[in-house]
Amino acid sequence: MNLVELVAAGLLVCGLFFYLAGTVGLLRFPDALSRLHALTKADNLGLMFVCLAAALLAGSLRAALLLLLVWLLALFAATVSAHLIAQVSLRSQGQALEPGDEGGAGGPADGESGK
Amino acid sequence: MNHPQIWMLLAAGLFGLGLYSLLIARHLLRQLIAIKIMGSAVFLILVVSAGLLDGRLDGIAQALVLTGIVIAVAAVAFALALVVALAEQTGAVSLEPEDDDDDR
Amino acid sequence: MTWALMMDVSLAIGLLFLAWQALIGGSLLRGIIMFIVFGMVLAVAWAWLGSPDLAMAEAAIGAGVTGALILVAYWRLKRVNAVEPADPSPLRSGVALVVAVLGTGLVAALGLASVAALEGEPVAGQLLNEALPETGIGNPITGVLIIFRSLDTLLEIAVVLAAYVAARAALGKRQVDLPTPSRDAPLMTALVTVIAPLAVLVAIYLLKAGGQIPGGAFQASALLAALGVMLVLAGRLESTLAVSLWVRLALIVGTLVFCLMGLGVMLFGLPLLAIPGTWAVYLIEAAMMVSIAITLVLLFAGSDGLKGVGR
Amino acid sequence: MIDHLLAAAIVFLLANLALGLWRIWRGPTTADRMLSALLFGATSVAVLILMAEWQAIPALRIVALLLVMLAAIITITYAGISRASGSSDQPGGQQR
Repeated sequence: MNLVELVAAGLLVCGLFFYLAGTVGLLRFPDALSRLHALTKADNLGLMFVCLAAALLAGSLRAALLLLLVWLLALFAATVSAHLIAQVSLRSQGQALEPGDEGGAGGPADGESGK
Repeated sequence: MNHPQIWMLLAAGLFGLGLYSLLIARHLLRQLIAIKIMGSAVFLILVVSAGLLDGRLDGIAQALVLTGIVIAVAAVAFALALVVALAEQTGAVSLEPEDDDDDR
Repeated sequence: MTWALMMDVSLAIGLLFLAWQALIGGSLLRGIIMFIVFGMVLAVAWAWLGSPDLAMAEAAIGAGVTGALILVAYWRLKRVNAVEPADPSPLRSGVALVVAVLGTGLVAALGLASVAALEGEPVAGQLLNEALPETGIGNPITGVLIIFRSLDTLLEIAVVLAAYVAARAALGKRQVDLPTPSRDAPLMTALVTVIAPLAVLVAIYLLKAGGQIPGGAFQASALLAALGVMLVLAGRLESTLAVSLWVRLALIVGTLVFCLMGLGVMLFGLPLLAIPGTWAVYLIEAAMMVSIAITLVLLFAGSDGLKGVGR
Repeated sequence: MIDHLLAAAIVFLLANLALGLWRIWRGPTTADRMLSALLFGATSVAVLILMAEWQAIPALRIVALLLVMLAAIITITYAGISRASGSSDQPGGQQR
């Protein structure tokens, strides 16, 4: 195992650690907003380390740029997604906006929290 | 794909699950998802049964499945249009009468 | 236990679990989300099986566009307050279980038998690999789609077009509403500004690269269709009933170019649907990409046309 | 050596996904389920990137790029639906 591979391995392990942290947050945190917070941040950091490791292993500028693009896009998409999901979550925390919307559909029962 | 048997068993399992759900589900959307999953099982069988050539998947099977994926989405869109039209005109999302369950 | 076996087993178990969750029990919305996740994992499975082409198509169409279609249909059904059907009777479940078990057994037996029968190299694939270098196309899948099985592909885009016509007929001449509410979300504009040009760029790259490496018209159109769906949902494209000549032309250009090319070569003494050169492959692929993408977006929007919306 | 590490990392990420499944299964709100779809997007991307190195198939990087866009599209659709229908969650979907 040469030096580059060693560095890549280290980065990879870092990345996996952040993925694990994100999942632990997803499972353990008490409400949707904190879970959102844990997941979107930790996972994107993990993805950065994974991309760095893969770019080192690939060893070509072209691949590295593509991986950079993937990471930036993921970061961006996660930002917007987190924002939208937070909006949805906040809204459903308050009162139901249009009560008429629910009952008739026969209760697809999204919130079977008792399950 | 070192173990094609595993993928064949997976395809059989997906097919069986889809078939079961297709038969018992009454909501048309659920039945549609069941058909889609059965379709995925068929795609898996098609690709895996074609075998490997120099360690790569058979190009012909891949091309057929690629065609199949695109046709499947068009068919799903058409089916959804029918479901929505049905619901708007009759208020039902099932093809069966509401009252008599046990007559078939 | 090797890594490869572990990958096979974990992907298989994951897919079975997701399919089970998508189909049986729970609320319908949860089932739909599980089905979308199933599509994502299936894309990873295709990648693992060694087919980037199928992984691309599955990610963009199998999970993305199909998922968005089913979610929007669910929303429309909720809006018309459709009556949800009751649970099936136990008798029926029993019969279905027997049928499903028999079906599973039959498929498993056939599948395992076909794997066991795979002794030598696949003949068709062998022939394909021998014939491919003459065509100047390096990607065997593009070769099959456009050159060797061109009639299949032609009929396939005709089927997609027919599905659009049929869906329009089913919904009638009226505006179908879409959930397009996230237009004022502050970050949405930024997302669209970044993703839209990038998606077009990647689609063109896929189209061009598809001659030699994984990629091609179907994958490119899948990506463009997914982009179109996003633009509709972000409120950047609005469905309209006004018929535009350009949209109509874009709908049929794939079929049209394919047919004209297929017939035109007969004037030069070539057989029906022969491909005169690699330029023709790229021409047909480009036309197909435009047609399939616009057809899928219009199927999603349930409309006759699309118009851009200013900010 | 590095091949083994890559393979182990991929299997680890898949196991990570399996844990995330629990949250979709459990809910309790639909937002949680979408959150897990986000997790699936982020993790599958990493799996594909690592697989591109392990199996030496560079095209898988493009697949990863497509998957990133796809996850964003699904979230936008979902957010649109739950917003346009007022509340997608039943009253029971409120959290503590």
